[in-house]
Amino acid sequence: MNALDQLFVNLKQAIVGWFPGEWRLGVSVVISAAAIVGVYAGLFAITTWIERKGLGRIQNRPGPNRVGPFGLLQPLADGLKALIKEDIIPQRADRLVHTLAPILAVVPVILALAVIPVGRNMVAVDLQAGLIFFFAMGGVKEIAVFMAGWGSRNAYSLLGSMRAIAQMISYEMPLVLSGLVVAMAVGSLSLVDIIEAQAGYYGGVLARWHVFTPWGLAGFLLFLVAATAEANRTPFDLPEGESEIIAGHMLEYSGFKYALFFLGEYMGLFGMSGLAITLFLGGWRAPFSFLEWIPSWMWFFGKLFAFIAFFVWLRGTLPRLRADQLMEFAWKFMLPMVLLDVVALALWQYTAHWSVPLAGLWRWVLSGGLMFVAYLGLARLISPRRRVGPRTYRFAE
Amino acid sequence: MSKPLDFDAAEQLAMATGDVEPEQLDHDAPVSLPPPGPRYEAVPRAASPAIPEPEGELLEVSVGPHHPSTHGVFRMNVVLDGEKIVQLKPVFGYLHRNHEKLGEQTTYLGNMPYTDRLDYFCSLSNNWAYALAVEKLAGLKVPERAEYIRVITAELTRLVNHSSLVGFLLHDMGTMGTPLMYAFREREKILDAFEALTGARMMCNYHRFGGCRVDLPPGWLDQVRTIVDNFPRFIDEMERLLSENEVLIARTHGVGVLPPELAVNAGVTGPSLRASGINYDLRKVDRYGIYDRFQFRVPLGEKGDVYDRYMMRILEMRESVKILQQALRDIPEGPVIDPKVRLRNFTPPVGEAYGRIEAPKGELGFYLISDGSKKPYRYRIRPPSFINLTVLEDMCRGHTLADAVIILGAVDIVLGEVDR
Amino acid sequence: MSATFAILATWTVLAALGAMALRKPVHAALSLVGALMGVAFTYLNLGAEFITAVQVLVYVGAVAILIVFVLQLTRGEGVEGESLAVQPASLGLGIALLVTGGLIAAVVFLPDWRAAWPEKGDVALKRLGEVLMNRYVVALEAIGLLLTIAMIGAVLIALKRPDSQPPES
Amino acid sequence: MDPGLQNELSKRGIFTTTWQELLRFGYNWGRKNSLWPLNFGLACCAIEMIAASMARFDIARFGAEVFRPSPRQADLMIVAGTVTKKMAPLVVRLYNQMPEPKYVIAMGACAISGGPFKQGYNVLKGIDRFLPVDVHIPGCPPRPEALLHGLITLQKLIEAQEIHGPNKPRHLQETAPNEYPIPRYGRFDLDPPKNPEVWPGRPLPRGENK
Repeated sequence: MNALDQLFVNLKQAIVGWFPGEWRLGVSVVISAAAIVGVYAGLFAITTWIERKGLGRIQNRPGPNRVGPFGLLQPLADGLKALIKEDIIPQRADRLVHTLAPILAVVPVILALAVIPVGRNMVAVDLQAGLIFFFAMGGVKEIAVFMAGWGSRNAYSLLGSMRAIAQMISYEMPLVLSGLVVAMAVGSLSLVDIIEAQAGYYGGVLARWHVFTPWGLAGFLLFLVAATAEANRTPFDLPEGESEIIAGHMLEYSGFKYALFFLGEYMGLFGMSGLAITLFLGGWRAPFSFLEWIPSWMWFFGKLFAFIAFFVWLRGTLPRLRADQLMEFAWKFMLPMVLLDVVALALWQYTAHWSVPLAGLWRWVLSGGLMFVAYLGLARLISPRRRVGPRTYRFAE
Repeated sequence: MSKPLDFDAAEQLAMATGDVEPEQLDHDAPVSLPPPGPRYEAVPRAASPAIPEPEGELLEVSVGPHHPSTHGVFRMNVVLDGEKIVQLKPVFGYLHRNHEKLGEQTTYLGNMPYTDRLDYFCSLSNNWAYALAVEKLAGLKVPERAEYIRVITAELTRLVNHSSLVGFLLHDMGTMGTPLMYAFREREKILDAFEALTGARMMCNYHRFGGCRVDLPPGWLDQVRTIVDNFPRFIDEMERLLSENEVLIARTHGVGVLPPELAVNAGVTGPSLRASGINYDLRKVDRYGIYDRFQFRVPLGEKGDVYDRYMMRILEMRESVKILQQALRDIPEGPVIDPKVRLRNFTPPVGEAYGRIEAPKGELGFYLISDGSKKPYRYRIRPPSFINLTVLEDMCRGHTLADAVIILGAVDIVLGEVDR
Repeated sequence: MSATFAILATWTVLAALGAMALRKPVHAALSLVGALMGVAFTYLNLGAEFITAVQVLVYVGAVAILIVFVLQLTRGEGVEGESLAVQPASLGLGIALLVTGGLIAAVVFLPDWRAAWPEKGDVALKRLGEVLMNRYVVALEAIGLLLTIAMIGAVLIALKRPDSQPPES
Repeated sequence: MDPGLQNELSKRGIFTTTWQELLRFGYNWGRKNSLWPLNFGLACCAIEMIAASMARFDIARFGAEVFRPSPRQADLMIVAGTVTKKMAPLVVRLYNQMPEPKYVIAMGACAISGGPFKQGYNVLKGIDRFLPVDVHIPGCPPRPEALLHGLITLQKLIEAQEIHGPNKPRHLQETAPNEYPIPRYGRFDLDPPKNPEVWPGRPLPRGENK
């Protein structure tokens, strides 16, 4: 069992071992980098297939099925085509900025993915400030979006990039704060430490994940919403809102540059999902003690696929919000909720050593109740339905 | 109006075409006023209000003619202040196919296929409106069975149009086509019935002056009964998915409000008008065909925003199902076309006629002037899409570009009818 | 001084020069982003991961975006095509020399500047937090208060006054 | 390899291939299985085009459901509907904006020849006066199945294309243009009324050749 769990770790060590001593560090870095790029790029291909097939399922149709079994080679065909396609740089566009943007859209995302542990002892770089590093790389992506929008010299591109940046900045706030709630609870910014803090089982069965605490549950849901917005997925996919501003900042990109943007987008999605798994869902840990025999990396990627399926489901069912509603939601609902989540965490920690009877229950009531009441109040404030009331329709005979 | 008047053809033509000298008209003759009803003050429409001082820089964006949500080739020149619309100028004519001019070069029967391509979602309604105009012109009677078939086909067309519209509206809101796919699933079922009846999916060309082209194929009524009986389940499904959806409510409530005064003054008809709360449905007003035999209600909105327009479609589909059920129950046997009508060399007497029906998009009218030849002297269409579109700027001003897209979607235009 | 540092330093200096010399404001802003990134990676090279991440998050993710936004909102008039350098060249040069000289003097005349060279990986995050939250807590809070006041002020300035609204047509 | 020898070997069950052949296969396979259409409808046929992408016909099976709204990311232009003279310059411009390799399907009678509206003063008598059309789909409107058939026909065309030699497709020939002149609105007609490079102007039966 342990051999399977540590398969890739041992494999890497074996390969590194073949090289002379002074080369080993370099080889190790190269292998890790190649693994991250390779695995996530492969995952990107599978995800586009899952997305197209999943949307097909939701919409009563088969989806791609002509190339390879179940259409599995469809991403390969798309990739080949993207490579073949002519690369157009509009005459009035800023050549350098236009060309750099897609590269800058991918590189920081890959760097961010490097700090996420994908299994036991399987993390490319264990940074002390891994969490902050992840968010910092997300900030670089905004520059790429701006460069794409501005460099293309197109009104729609500019509108799209402005929308995208405004949205990303607004949702970065709750995203970072809900991440920091976990950091506060654990007392470390290192993602490896955060997973370590979620070790052990309640009653020997249910894992001690953060999501099974009141502040963790609230934080997880808030993080999920903010991550959806940060990754530009429905219902927050305004930056590329097809029916309004066509393709947003990617409007003028063709061929492989467009594919790079796509890659960046999906890798950002993996990063967000991976971080959510790490922070709240125990990373590579099993949910129940009796399932520990399944290798840790399988748990991580299994959870990742569950997230991908969830995002596909959202995409197939929800309409998109309007820009001002998006902002309103971020500032009037998400931000206060996240700040209250800090208070809920404080309450939870403060009552950790209570010795009253049913202490566990009381902690839940106190900490969870705070979040629930806040949710009810803020939702009433923000909900469009409650604001306008139900409608009745008259009928003329 | 449809009867030939008692002065000679040349004079009548001159009057109708406006070639008559003004002093020849008798101004002192008593004018028959329309019956008293709810009156609306004429609200002067500011043609192009001055652009208010912007906070930032104005951005001029041309939405269309190739744009995913202009429903064809239509252009809106939008002046944006940030994301807010300060001015919106529609530009038409990208699908101007000379419909009316061609209509004057073609025989009365030859025009029938052209009407299919007018509003290409509802070819059978267009057929009926045109047939009605010609029947008025020539004074033809329609057999009982044909009237029932016309009602059935027209109401099925309404179901096709309204369900597709809801799908397209949600598509404009960014649902990746899921409601549209569900709507098209129902559309395909109805199109199968149309194909069995007329031989074509979209361009049916089925109605004739004085009846319908052919009788129903065997088993057709049962096929339609199955479709109609299952249709409420589809509407329920749509409503469960959409009507209470938080995002849909957020996007549509209070967006693109059309005040009833403006709606009446601009000549808006159809569900858009009824969403503003005005009870005007030609099926009730004109009672053309045999609509007075059916029990159905006309839903009316209260706010006149996009959500009301969406709900109008849903509720009207439910009423259409009721009409269909009654029609399918009562349809008699008999001939489907007046055997005396000579379609080939159809020559109506001199005169003029205006035939109108409640098409899914509003009042669709055909105005014909006959000079006694085989071709209409003047052939004019009152297209509901086009006239409903005239209030677009008033509805959009002050909203964002994203709202303009769904306001346009809820107006329900088909460019074939707008540009003709 | 290692090869990595040499590359990073050259990169940073070149990008900083670009930020001053490039004609288009957006190019200059993007060049500034490059310089800030260079500084961030220098921190990383020194083993200060946290400072790296914060540098990127604050300067690239927030400050640079702010600059870019301002450029976009005030785009056009008179800025495009003009050099951003201080106009009397001698004045600019003087300021630059003064600042550079001051920095060099500070480094050289520091009593034990060699000892101040940080050891790699020695910046413990916990320690940083403890120092900020104990010894410098008043200063930290004061800065926080100042920034809040600045933000409220900015909001007040940006707030549209009701009387300045255009009349409804 | 000598084609005779290749043929002889294949009869005995030995299939040979060359790098060039493999390259050609990969190049054509990628192109043909990922035809992303431009999200672009002109008139009635557009509805049937939409119907072809809906559940019953599902153009997604061929990997062609990714309707891109931006011409920069599209491979295939389905000219679905009547092209009027007001719209024709814009259609040509959209074609020019698409990156190579690009294909055109003329869907429906109007796009092929003007269809029932041919006599109209504002109707272009076929988009192939301005653009090199790969597949024509007759019908008014063609059924969705016909569109799928047209798509498969185009896939077969792509599959059979050479990437070397004189029979190269248009986008690989250095001399062939990848942009066509955009007509202007003239006094009576489009100026020029046709693009002689794609519409050589064969004499028509009734002598109409405009």
